[in-house]
Amino acid sequence: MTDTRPSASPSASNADLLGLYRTMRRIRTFEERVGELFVRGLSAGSMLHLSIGEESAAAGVASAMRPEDTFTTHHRGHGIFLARGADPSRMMAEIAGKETGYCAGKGGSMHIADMALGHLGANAIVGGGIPAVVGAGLSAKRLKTGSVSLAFFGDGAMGQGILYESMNMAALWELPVLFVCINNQYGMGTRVDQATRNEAFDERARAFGLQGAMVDGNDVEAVAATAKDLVDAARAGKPGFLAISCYRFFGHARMDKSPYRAEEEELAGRQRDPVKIARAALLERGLAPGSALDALDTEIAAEMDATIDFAAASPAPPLASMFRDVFAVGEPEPEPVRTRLDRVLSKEIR
Amino acid sequence: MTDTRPSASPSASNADLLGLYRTMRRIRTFEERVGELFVRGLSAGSMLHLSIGEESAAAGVASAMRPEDTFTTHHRGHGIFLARGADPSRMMAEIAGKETGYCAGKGGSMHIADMALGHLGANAIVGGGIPAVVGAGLSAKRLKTGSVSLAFFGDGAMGQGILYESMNMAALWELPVLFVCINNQYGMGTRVDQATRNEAFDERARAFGLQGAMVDGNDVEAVAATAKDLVDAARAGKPGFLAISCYRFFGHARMDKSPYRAEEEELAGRQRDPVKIARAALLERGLAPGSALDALDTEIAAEMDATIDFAAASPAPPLASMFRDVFAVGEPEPEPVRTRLDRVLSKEIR
Amino acid sequence: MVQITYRDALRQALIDAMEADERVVVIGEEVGRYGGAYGVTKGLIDTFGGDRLIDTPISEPAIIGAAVGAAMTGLRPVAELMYVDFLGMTMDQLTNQAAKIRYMFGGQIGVPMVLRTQGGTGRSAGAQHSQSLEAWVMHMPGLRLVMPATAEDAYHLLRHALTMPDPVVFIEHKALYTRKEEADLTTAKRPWGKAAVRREGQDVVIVTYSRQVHYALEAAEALAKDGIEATVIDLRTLNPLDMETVIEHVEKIGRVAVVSEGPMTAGVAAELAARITEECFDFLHDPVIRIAGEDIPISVSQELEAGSVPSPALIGDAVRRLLS
Amino acid sequence: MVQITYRDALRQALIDAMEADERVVVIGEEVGRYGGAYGVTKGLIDTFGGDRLIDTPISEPAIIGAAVGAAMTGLRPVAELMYVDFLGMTMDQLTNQAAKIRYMFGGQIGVPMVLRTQGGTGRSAGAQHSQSLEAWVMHMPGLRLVMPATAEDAYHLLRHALTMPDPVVFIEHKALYTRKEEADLTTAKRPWGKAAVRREGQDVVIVTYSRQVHYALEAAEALAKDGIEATVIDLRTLNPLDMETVIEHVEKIGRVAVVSEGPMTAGVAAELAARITEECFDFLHDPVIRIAGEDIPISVSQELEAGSVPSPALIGDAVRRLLS
Ligand SMILES: Cc1ncc(C[n+]2csc(CCOP(=O)(O)OP(=O)(O)O)c2C)c(N)n1
Ligand SMILES: Cc1ncc(C[n+]2csc(CCOP(=O)(O)OP(=O)(O)O)c2C)c(N)n1
Ligand SMILES: [Mg+2]
Ligand SMILES: [Mg+2]
Repeated sequence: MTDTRPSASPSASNADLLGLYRTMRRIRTFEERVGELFVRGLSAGSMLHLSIGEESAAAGVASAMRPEDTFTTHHRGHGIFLARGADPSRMMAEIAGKETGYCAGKGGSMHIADMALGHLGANAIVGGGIPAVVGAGLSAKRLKTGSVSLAFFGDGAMGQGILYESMNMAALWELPVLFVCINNQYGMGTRVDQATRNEAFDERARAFGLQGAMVDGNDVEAVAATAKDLVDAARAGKPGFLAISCYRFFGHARMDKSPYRAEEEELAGRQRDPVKIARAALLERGLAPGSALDALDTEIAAEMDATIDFAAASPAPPLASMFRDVFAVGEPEPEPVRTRLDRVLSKEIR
Repeated sequence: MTDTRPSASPSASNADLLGLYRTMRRIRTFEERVGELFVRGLSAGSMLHLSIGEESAAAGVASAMRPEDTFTTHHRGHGIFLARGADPSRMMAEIAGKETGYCAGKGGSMHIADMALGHLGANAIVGGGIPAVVGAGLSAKRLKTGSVSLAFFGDGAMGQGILYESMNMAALWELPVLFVCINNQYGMGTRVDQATRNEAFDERARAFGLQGAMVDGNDVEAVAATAKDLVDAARAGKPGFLAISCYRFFGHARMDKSPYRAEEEELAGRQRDPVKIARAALLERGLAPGSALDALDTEIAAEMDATIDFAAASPAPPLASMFRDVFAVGEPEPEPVRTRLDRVLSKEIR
Repeated sequence: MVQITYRDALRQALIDAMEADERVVVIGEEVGRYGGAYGVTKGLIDTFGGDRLIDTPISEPAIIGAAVGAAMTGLRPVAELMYVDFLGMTMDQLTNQAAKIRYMFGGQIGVPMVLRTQGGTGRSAGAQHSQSLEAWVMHMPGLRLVMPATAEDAYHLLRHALTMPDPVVFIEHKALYTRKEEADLTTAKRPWGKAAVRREGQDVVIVTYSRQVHYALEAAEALAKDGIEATVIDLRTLNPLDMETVIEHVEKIGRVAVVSEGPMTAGVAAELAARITEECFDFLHDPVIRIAGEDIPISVSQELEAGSVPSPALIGDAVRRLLS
Repeated sequence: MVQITYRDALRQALIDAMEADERVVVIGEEVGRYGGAYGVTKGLIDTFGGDRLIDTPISEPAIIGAAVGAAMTGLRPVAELMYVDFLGMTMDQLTNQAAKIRYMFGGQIGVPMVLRTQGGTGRSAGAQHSQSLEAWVMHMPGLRLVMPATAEDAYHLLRHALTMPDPVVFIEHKALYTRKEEADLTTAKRPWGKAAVRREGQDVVIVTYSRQVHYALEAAEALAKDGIEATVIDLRTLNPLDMETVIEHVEKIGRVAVVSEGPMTAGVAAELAARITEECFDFLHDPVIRIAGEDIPISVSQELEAGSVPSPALIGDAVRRLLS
C-alpha cells in the first residue's frame, strides 16, 4: 500500500514552496466548500469526489506545465483544474448545475472542461480521458505547438486496458505525453492491493518503453521536481508515466462513509497531509511567518466562501438550452419530443 | 525483431521429439491442404490464416496440457487445435462451411471450437478470446477441476487492452491460467517493432505479477519444456505468460502476398522452420531413420488429402438451420423475416 | 406477501439463487466488501464469501469476458456493471462473444450468464451515468433483455434469468431501488416473457417498461380524473417480447402510446411502434405515438435532466392530445 | 464524369481532402504501409507520409480515443476501424466521449472526426466480421451517420464529412468496393442530408440505404416486368435523416417498404417504419413493411450468410405481396 521507492530529490527552489502551498490550500478550501454546497442541498446530485489529501499531485504537476500544455482529468479533478488556474466560482456554479458554470450546467463536477486553460475535460468514465492525450500528442507533434498533454487518473484506472493501449502508442510514436496516476490507495472501497498483485505501477510503464517514476505525495516539492523532469522529457519526445502516492481522506463520493476501512487507517492516512506538511516546512525553513500563512488562509477562505454565494445566486440553465450543443451552432437542433408529438397529432385528419 | 533472451533449457526427453515432429508435420500438411481448399474454390471465403511456421508453438504448448485443460485461440488457430487432437476432417469441413464441420458450417476457420477437447473457441476478434480464460480459471478454482486454461493469441493482441486487464486479474486471483503469445513478427502488414517500442513482452507480464518467459520457436523441445514449467506453475496457482517467437511464412490471409516485406527477409524467416529443424534433429540424434520419417510424412499426406475429399463431399447446412442455435434448444427460434412478412401481409383485411 | 424495496427484492433473489445453486457467483466492481454501488449485494459477502462475491479491478471489458469464460466452464456468473453507461466498453465481449458463441459454435455450448446493471436518469449523474441503452441490447441477436418495474418482478425475473441457458442482460432503474411495494416472492410467479397489464381502461393503451411504468400509471390516474381510462402494459422483458398481450389490448382499443426513457431515434419505442403497427394496422385509429427520451445527452442540471425524459405530465398531455 | 469504383472514389476523396486541408490525418490499423485492409488508402502513404497515414497497433479503443483528442486539438482525424464489427470495443470512446463532449462541456468545443469503417455481408467472413451495426450509432445523440451506396456519393459524402464540426460515423459496405460506376466528382454535388430518388414509380416506395439500394433497384427492375413500378429512395445519410423526401413520395403513393441489412429488431428499419407511420399515417393504405436482416448472427457458410439478409428476391416478393 505504501510507496517504497525513494522519491526523486527535489530540484525546485525553496522559493516555490509558498506558491505550492497557496495552490494546495486553495484546493483544500475549495473542496471543503464543495462539501458544504452538498450539505446545503445546492449541488447537482451527490456524485462529488473531493481531492482532499491529493493536493500535492495537482499543485506539483501543474507547476511543471506550461500555458500551452493540455490535459484531461478523472472524476476527482477539481484540484488539478484549480491548480491550473481555474475560476473557482465558475467551477462551483458548474458543480451546482448552474448556467454560469464552466459548462453551462450540463457537465457538472465530473465533466468540467475549459479549452482556454487547455483542460480537455474531466471524465466520469474511469480511464475515459486517457487516450485523448495520445491524440493531443499527435496534434502537438504535427502542428508543432510545443505542448505536452497530460492525462490525470486514479489508481483505479490502472485496471483499464485503454491505459496500456495509450501508453504503448505514446511510446511507439514518441509523443509529448505524460500519464499521471494519482494513487490515493483506493478505488471506491477497493484498496489498491485488492486490485492488483504489483503496485509498482512504473514498471508497467517501463515495460511499454516509457519513462516511469513514482513519487511520494507527502512532499509537494518532490512531486513538482519529478513532474518537471518528466514534463520536460515528454516535450522532448520522451513520454512518461508518474505515479504519485497519497491518501484519500474521505469517502469516495458524498454518500460514502468508508465503512470498508478502519478508523486507525484513516487517521494514519490523514497524517499524510501534504498541506500541513508544506506549511510546517515553510515555518521550519523560515520561508514565511505563521501570521502571513494565517492571513493567506483567511484570504483563501473568503475567496472560496464567495464561490458558494455565486453558485447559489446563479440561475438554473433555461430548459430550451437542453437542445443546444448536441451539434455545432448552425446545425439544426434535435427536434423536441413535444414538438414532434404536436406535429404528428395535429396532422391527423380524422 | 528477434528474441535475444536465452530460451529455457529443454527438460523434455529426446523420446518426445518424434511425437512433436509428427504433430508439427500434421499441422504443416493440414495447412497446406487448407491452401488447396481455397485455391479449389471450396473454402468458405478467403479469411483463412495459416499457421505455417508456427507449428512448434502449437505442438510444444499442447504437449504440456492435460486432457482436462481448456483453451481459446485466435484467428490463426488451426495448428493449436490439431495439436490438441482435433479431427482434421471435421476441421476442413468447417473451413469449407459445411454441415459436417465442427460448428455445422456456422463458424468457419475463425470460429472453430470443440467442448469435448476443451477448445472454448477460436476468435476473429484480436484479443477477443483472452478474458474467457480468466473465467475458465475462476471455474477451475471454484469447481476444483484441476484444469489450467490457456489463451493463445498473436503479437498483434499485445496491442489490446483487454489482455492487460486479464493478466492483472489472473495474477490478482492466482488463477490457473497461461497466456501464450505466438509472436510471428507480424500483425497483418505491421512488423512487431512497428507496433511497440519494447518487444520484451514478458516484462509486461511480470509488471502485472505474472510469471513471464520468452522462448525461441525454432526449438520445439524448448517450447515444450518452457510450456510445461509454466502450465505446471499455473496449475499450482502461479499464472504465467509465454511468448514464442517464430515467423509467419506466408501472407496474413489468403489474399495477402506480403508486399510489405522483402523477399530476403521472407527467405531468412522461412529458414526458421521448426518442422525442418526437428526433422534434422531426429536424424542427427539417430532417433528415427529418414525412411521412417518419409513414411510418416506420406501417411500424414494421405490423411490430410482425405480431409479435402470429406469437406468437398459434405453437404452445405440446410437453410433452416440458420434459425437454430441463436438460443438454446427448447427456446423459441427467432421468427424469420419471411414468416413475419407473410403473417403481417395476410392480416390485412382491405 | 411482504413489503419490500426493489433493491431488497433483488438482493433476496441473489441470496435465494446462490443458496439454491452453488454455481452462482457474482463478479464485478465493489460487489463484495462494498456491497454494490447501489447496495444490492450488501452483506452477501458475509454469507457467501469472497469466492462467490468477486470484487474486481475496474476492468469492464474483462469482467464481461471473464463471465463468458466462467459461464462456458460450469459457473453461473452474475456480472455486474455498475452503470449501464459502461456497456460501451463491453459491447465487444457482450455481443461478439456472449451473444454469438452458441451460434458460431453450432450449438455446442451456451453462455448462461446474467449481466446485471442499472440505468436511467434521476440522480443528476450526468451524461455518462444516466443513460438508457437497452436499444443496443435489444438489437443484438442472442441476448435476452429484462427491465423490471416492480420489486416483485425484480425478484422473479432475476431468479428466472439465473435459470436461463443463454446470456441475459438485466437492467435495473436507479430511481427504483428505494421503491417499496407489496410483493409475493413465492416461486410460483412466472413473469418471464409475459407482459403485465398494470391497469385496464378502454380508451388508450400505454405500452412501456421499467420506471416509465410508474410514470404511465401516474399519468393514467390523472387522465382518469378527466374521464380517460388507460390500459397500461408493463413489458417486463424486451426479449422475449410478449406481443400477444399487447396485440390483444391494442386490437380492442385502437389507440396506442409507447413510452421509453431511452433516446427516441432508433430506440425501443421505434421497435414497439413498428411492431404494433405491423400487427394491428387495421385496428389503429391513429398512428402509434412514441413518447421517449430526447435525442440529446443527459445534463447534470436537475432541470435539464428531468426535462429530457418522459414524465407523467408529458405522457398525460400526449395521450390527451391523441384522444382529442 | 468518370468511371470509378466505390473504393477509388473513397480514396480520391481522402486524397483531395488531405490536399485541401493539412490537418486531415488518417489513423488506424494497416492504413499506411498496407494501404487498408480493403485497399481504400492504398498508396496514400507515398504521397502524404507516415505522419498523416498513421499505422497503429491493434488497439481500437485507443484509436478512437486518440482521434477524439486529436480532433479537439486541431487535427481532423479520419479514424479507420477495419470492420464495423469492432465498434463494440470502441463504443465507450465513440458514444461517451466523441458524441457527448460538445454537449457536456456546454458547447465549448466539438470533435470534428470521421470514423470510417465498413460492414455488411458478402465475404463469408462470419459472425464477427459481417455485421451491420448502424442502428447502435443512429440511436446515439451527437453522432452523424453516413452510409453511401454509390461511388459518387461515397466521394462527396466523405468530402463533406471532413468539413463537419461534429463526429461522423461513415460506414462503407464491403460488397460495394469493386462496384464501378459513372460518377461526377466535381465539388458542386451536395448529397449530405438529402435522400436520392434512384427510381420513380407510382405503386410503392422502397426506402433504403447502402448496398440494399442496389438490391432494391434490382427488385424494382424485376417488378417492372410484372407491371409494378417502384420508387426507390436512397437515404445516403441516416443522421441527418431526410424525412422530407420520404414523406413527399409516401404521401403520393401510400405503400411503403423499408429495407435494411441490419437485424430487424430495434434496427434502422424500425425507426424508418415508425417515423413514416407517424408522419404519413393518413396516407398509408397498408402498414409500412420492414424487410431487414434476420435476428440471428451471420454464418460463414455462403448459403446461410446470403439467406440471412434481404435479397432482391425477398424485396420483390414482399412488395408483390404488399400490392396484391
Ligand atoms: C469505467 C468506469 N467504471 C466504474 C466506474 C465507477 N467508479 C467511479 S470512480 C471509481 C473508483 C475510481 O478509483 P480511482 O481511479 O482510484 O480514482 P479515485 O476515485 O480514487 O480518485 C469507480 C469504480 C466509472 N465511473 N467508470
Ligand atoms: C479487434 C480486431 N482488430 C483488428 C482485426 C483485423 N485483424 C485480423 S488479424 C490481424 C492481425 C493480428 O496479428 P497477430 O495478433 O500478430 O496474429 P497473426 O495474424 O500474426 O497470427 C488484424 C489486424 C481483428 N480481427 N480484430
Ligand atoms: Mg484511487
Ligand atoms: Mg502476428
